[in-house]
Amino acid sequence: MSDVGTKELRIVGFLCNWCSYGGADTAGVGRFKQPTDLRIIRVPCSGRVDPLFVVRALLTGADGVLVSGCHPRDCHYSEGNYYARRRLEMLRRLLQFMGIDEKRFHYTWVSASEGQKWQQVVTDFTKQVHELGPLHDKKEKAD
Amino acid sequence: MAEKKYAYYSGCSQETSSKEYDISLRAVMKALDVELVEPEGWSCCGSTPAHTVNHVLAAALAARNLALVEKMNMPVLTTPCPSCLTAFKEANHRMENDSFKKDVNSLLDNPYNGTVDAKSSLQIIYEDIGLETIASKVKYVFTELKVAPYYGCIMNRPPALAKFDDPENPIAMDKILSALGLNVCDFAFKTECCGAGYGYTKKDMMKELTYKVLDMARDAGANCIAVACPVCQMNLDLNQKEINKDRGSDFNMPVIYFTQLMGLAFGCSPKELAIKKLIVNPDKLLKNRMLKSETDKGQDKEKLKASA
Amino acid sequence: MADTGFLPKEKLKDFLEALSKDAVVYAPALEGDIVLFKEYSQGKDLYLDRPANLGPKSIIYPQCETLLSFDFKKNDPEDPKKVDIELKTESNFANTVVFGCRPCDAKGLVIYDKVFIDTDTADPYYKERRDKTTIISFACEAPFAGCFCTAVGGGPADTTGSDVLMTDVGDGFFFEALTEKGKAVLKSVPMQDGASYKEKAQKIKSEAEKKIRNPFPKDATEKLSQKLFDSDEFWEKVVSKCISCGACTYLCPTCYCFNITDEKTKDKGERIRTWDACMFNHFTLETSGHNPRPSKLKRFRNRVGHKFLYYPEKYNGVIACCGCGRCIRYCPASVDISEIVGYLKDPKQK
Amino acid sequence: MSTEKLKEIILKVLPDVDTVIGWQEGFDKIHITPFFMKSPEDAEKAVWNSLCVQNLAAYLPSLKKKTAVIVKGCDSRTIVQYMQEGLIDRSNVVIIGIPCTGVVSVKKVLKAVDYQPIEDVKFSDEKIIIKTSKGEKTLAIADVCPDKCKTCQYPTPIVYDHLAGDPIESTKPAESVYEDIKEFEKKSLEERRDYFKNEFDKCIRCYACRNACPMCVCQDSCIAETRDPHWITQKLSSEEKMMFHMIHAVHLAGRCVECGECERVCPMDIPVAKLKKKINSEMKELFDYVPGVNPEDKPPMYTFNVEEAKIKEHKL
Amino acid sequence: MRVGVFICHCGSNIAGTVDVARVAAEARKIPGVAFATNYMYTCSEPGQDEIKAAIKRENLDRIVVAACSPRMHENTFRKTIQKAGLNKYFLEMANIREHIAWIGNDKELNTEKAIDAVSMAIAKVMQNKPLHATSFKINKRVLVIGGGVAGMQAALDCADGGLDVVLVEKSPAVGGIMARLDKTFPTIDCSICILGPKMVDVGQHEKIKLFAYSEIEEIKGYIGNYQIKIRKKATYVDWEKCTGCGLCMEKCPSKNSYDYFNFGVAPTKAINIPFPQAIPKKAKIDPNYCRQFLKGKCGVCAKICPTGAINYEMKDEIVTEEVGAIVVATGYGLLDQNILTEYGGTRYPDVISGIQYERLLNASGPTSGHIERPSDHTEPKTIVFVSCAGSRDKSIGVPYCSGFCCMYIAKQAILTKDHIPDSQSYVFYMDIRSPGKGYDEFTRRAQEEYGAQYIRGRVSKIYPKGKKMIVRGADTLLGTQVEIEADLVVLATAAIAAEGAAEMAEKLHISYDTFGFYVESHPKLRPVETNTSGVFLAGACQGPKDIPSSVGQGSAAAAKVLSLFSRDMLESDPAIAQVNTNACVGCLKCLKTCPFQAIVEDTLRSGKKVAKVIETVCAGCGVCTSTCPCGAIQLQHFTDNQLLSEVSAICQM
Repeated sequence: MSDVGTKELRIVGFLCNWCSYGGADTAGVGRFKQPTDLRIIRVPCSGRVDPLFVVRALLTGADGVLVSGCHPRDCHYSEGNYYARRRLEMLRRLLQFMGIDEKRFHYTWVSASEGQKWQQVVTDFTKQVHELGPLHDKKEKAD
Repeated sequence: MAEKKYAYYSGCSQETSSKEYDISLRAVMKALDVELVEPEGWSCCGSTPAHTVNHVLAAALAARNLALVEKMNMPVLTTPCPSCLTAFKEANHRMENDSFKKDVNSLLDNPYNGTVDAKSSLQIIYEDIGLETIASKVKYVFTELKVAPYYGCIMNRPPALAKFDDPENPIAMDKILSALGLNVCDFAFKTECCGAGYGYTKKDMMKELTYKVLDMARDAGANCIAVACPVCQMNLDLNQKEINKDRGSDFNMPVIYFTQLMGLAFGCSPKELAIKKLIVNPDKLLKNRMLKSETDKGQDKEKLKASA
Repeated sequence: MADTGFLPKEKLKDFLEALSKDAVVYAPALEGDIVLFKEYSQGKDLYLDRPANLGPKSIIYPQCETLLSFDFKKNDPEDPKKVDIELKTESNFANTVVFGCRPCDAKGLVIYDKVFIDTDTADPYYKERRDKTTIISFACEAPFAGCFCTAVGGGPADTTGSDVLMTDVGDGFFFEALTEKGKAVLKSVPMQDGASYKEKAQKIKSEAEKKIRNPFPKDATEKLSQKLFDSDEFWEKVVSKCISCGACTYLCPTCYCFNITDEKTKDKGERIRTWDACMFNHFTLETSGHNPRPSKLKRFRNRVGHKFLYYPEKYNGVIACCGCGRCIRYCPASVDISEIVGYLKDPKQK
Repeated sequence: MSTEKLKEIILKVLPDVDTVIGWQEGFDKIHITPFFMKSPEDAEKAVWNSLCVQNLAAYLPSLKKKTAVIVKGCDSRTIVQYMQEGLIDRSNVVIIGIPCTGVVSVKKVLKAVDYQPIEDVKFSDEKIIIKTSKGEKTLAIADVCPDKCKTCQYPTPIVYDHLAGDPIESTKPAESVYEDIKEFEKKSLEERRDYFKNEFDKCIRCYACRNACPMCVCQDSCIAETRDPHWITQKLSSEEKMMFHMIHAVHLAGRCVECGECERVCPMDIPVAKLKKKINSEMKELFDYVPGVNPEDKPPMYTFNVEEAKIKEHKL
Repeated sequence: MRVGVFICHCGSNIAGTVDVARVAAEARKIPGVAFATNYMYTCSEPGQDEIKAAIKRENLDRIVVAACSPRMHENTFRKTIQKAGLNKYFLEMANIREHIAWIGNDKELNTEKAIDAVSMAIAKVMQNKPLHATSFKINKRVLVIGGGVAGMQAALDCADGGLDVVLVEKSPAVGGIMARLDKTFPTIDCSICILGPKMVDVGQHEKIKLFAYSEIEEIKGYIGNYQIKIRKKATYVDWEKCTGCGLCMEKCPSKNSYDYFNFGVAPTKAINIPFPQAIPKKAKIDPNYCRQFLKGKCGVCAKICPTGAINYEMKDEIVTEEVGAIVVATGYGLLDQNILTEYGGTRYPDVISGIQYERLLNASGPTSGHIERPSDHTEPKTIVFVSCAGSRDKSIGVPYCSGFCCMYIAKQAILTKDHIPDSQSYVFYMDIRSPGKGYDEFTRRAQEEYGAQYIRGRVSKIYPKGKKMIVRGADTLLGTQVEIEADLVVLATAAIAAEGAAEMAEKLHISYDTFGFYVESHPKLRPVETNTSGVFLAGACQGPKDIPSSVGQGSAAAAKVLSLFSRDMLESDPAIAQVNTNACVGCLKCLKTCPFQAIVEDTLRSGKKVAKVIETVCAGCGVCTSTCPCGAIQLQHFTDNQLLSEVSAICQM
């Protein structure tokens, strides 16, 4: 059972090392409780997140994907999140078109100091995905 | 065909106590080739005590009128009264919230979709018509007048809602009056409270505040005050005698709508502008007028002198 | 009489339903605007008006098949270094009937048989499916765009590779069993006696044969011009327009090239065999980075060479082309292999 | 526009180039095939009619020698996009433009004549007359044109060195271009998902769509076939097929010139271009960008604005 | 592959809510894992020893540590495995503390999540490749941008440490804001008297190359090797020849030039030396006011200059300097008073800003230290100081405290009393913020010894009444409205980011906050570093600061540079992009999107056009990798396959 009340769903998060991963750390240090569904993959920059990672995850078992980077103007690499913003916005619209609810995909900006915001993002997004339920008819885990 | 066309909401004051504002505004707009269209069946704007009691009801009163304008397919509603203006702007703002909008529309026969922008007539004249056009229409310059432009407390406030001019030091009326060729005083109390809010409940306080505004205008070297709000006008105009009695002062300062001043400059007759309705009689100040062409000559001469 | 039979047209569905009691039946069906072989189920519409876009090859030689699957098992929790790999092969291919393919499609399977079965090391996956499948072909009355079966030794009513041949004789279908498997099929369902239709069918078939175009002499002994075959200039001329895709090979009933890859997840995986195409750059790309067939000219030459030179050399003059015309029909650039072979057989033509 | 005028131009440019890419008759009367002309004799065989469907500009990046290419209005967008992305040396290319009122979808024509072998094809006014063994059939070109022609905005090439004919203006309203996308979006989420699953399930991964795509610059390096990176397996599952088409769509984001080749060449009749067209409609909406129209433009995925006027932060 | 997995208890931090033993047991089941254990404190010395021992004993070749955030201990463990002979990039960490143990209470769910996190790390580490840093030489010269007190301190400390320093100052003289102050709090030291010697040192130090009246045009390169283009703005005076005699300034007939140094308190000449102690003490012409430039005739200065230094034809000049590190000390700016319309903006001459008042107090200022009203040059008797004039005001976008105003207002109140003994000062304040040695005592002295009236409340309006300015405000302690008739009003205008701060940040590739102040690497532990290695911060460009803090940061930044330059070679991070030239199709989309211009076009011997990464410039963001359609350019350590393996470790249908 997920903290959200139903069976845990699979949510994949791509977090940039400098801001959002740090924000998730800050949330942890502050002991800000969050639903447990999210699995985090660390990337150097949200600009590293090829939209196809999101597609791959959603096609192979994820029920939701979250991408989070530094706020615009705050990118550690100056410009990475600007590219991310364009690509991920394009993807969001494309997913909805091909029949994957855009609510299963969220991209946002969380800085290393925004532990509370991170808690909010994870809580809200997890809730949102749970409202939609599983994306795939998954086989039960063998064990 | 008029060059510009606006939906026009005069408001209750302009129907009654400050008819001269409405009359002069219509005269000026006519001179400026602007058509004002009144929405059929307009009603109270809601700037009554309603908004201190119930936001939804207050907004519904305003939205009913805005919906009428929406039905006329007109994007902008203009009103001379800052109080009405605030009511409309606030309704628009609150109705950006969907659930609030739903509540309001549930009270209305015809729902309002939030597509009508409300602007003060001052803003329309300043921004849409522009100083150049105004100056080009000027026939007479009243040389005697030294005007303190008085905007009142809500014409530009709150700034996030009003989105027009500076909330502390507005200049639109200053510029318009200057374009009329008038002598405009640097007036520090442009947005000071005139006290009208306490007109009935705390008369002494009202008189104190009114006195300050009049006093400051006199200090600034003004011999009349230009206003854009019917309540300010009434308050400043009506109470001078009583203040003189209390304080031993001798105010006799005409409080004139800026639209009346515009009309006079454009060559409208005092009757067309209902000048007579003012309490403090401005006739003495209006005696001396010059044809604008002559003042221009004078200026040219001065310019010549300066360059030589 | 079990060797021939006749069915009125309206009985065809009953026939298929009877067949599908004992076997999985694949029959052509319309899918949007294209024709594909689909598993037949009750009440489903058939579509026999033209050959399927993709023939039945994928039923017997699937585009992707799992050769084996493997599990990494750590049975001793104390010794993580000890890993047992469990291999599994699964076979659950049921008895199958392919209904309504064209004679050229059936002929294609014979080309495969030589490679996958008639060798010292038969391919058990292919063999099992081939053995369990009965082919009921449907003779063509007239050619379709690009067809040239007669030029490569086939024909609109060629029986090679089929177990049963079916001919449209107007008011119904005439069936001929060609093999034991075919006889068994015809036996399994009630059918009218077909003897009276034999002659009519024969006439239809031979008329059809005359309508087929002959882009090059049918005589298989006519050699390709080696000189022209070796000339880069020739290939550049004829295949510059090729876009190097795999449409021709994947649709081809005689192309059988494949790739084998291992796909592994955390603790299990599969070895899969998938179609590959000699038109792809990767096909001959070596680990070193060297590619012996680096350009589409070389790759296309190989394709023609394989079908008309190398395969015949190895298999007794049999041409590895059934003339179905799909590679021509569906080529994005309308490259015409029959025209190219025609040039090679008769260089003067050029 | 007469074929004669075109031949004149071909003969004129031929001495300056290695090859002129045009069209000639194909294996039957309905199939026109690309034609790499090297000699004046070749030029004699060149044809131009409504069956000249292929986007010949797609051959350009793979050719090293100076080449002339015949392009329709739609095809010219390919060249403009190549220029934007620096994929061709413009000085190495001679563009022969043809104003075009619309071509014919061979698939639609064949369907209209029940896939009978075509014996002859004739043109008359805006019509195409098809002769099969079952007789003659006259079709209005407008009824059998590819969807792209129905909303064509660029009947005259955007760039050209020679123009074989008089320029013509588009008569199609600009807002019609993405109407089909809007229409499709009226379907429910589930309907759309099922639609794409069913369509992509037909895919045999022959890569004709990719190889015909003028903007698929990777070609032999396409990640659909590599192990490093290993984005996708060779399995035949719906997910892998969908993944491949998503790769194609995402890589074409802001670059697809809507030539429709991917869809035309698909032997399985899959509406491959739909995803790309959707992205294009969004590029227009988000960045007011249309691919292959202005050589000075920057493809939107390779640039950014610090403030994006149309991208709002999304609330959860 | 033999992966070793170490699950850390972190005392009870992790073990309290994660079943670490079960995580280790599950890890053992994963193919490729040769060893898995759990340990109390993995980061402790014995914990690290355990890893090293296990690597030897079990012959491990990759390591996964499941513990705290890699932002905390990744480097620790990299060093650990390096000591045991493994390449340090054969380490992956699973963050099971901050991302799991600390944010969920359900032990069962946490354990499942930790198993997934470990599985992902194992999947990734098996894809990891050994990476090797390359080293490169450092150019041991440093660029200091800004010649205020922070920049001068940094420059002097670096120069004294033996480094060549390039100091670029955009105004004609160094000294910054501090040179304009009259006295400093809380000691009432004469500001220029203590700063002057430093300015002279800067001017004379043989290791400091000073570019005054110059701006940074362009910055290229990377830590250790920057190329800087400096624009030397035209002064129209040849500074080689100018002796600073001041004759030109005396004779110049254009008397109404805006005096930047004095913040416009009084006009100056079109040709001027900004102030008597200026370093360099050179004249410069302001072409906006010079008659020669405006009317094309005058030439007085040219005629009179004894050394013939005047050159009306002078043009801006671009010079290039090469350095290895950059100290940014560009200081701050002051809020434009015009924004404060409730205080009349700048309409009332007798409402001035604090810095203008500072110039009125200053003996070398335009009034020679006599306090007088700008309107009528009379001596004011009642002076009102308004603190937080813009500061802590969200509505104008300055929600922060400017920090030093409370102190300088107290100082100005004290000095006012000194200058005009019969004067009365009033101070409107929101809170008195005086944390600092001797600071609070100082503000008390202003009240208690110098009689300044402190009124807690904000001023709502300032307007003229006759010759007086009426200051209307609230006294929140008395709960009443007050109006004070003042002769002079001084506004403590908010400190804001320096003009052009954002553009400078973009040139430097450093980040800045919403207000334009530069962002340090870590607010507590790396206060003078930026996230761009090689670029350091000093002073108020990072946020409002008083003098001692600015000086402290100047020295700190200098120490950072000196420690950086104590090495001869630097190691580049090998986790950067790499091109597979076989796969690269030369479309060069990566070149278009690289934020660092680290990718160039290259031609192979075969004639094939490909992309090439300049290793030392690449910062490792990976934008190129997600741009490349054919996966030919891969960010090492975060390759497509590495990230895909993580995805597939958790996404299996």
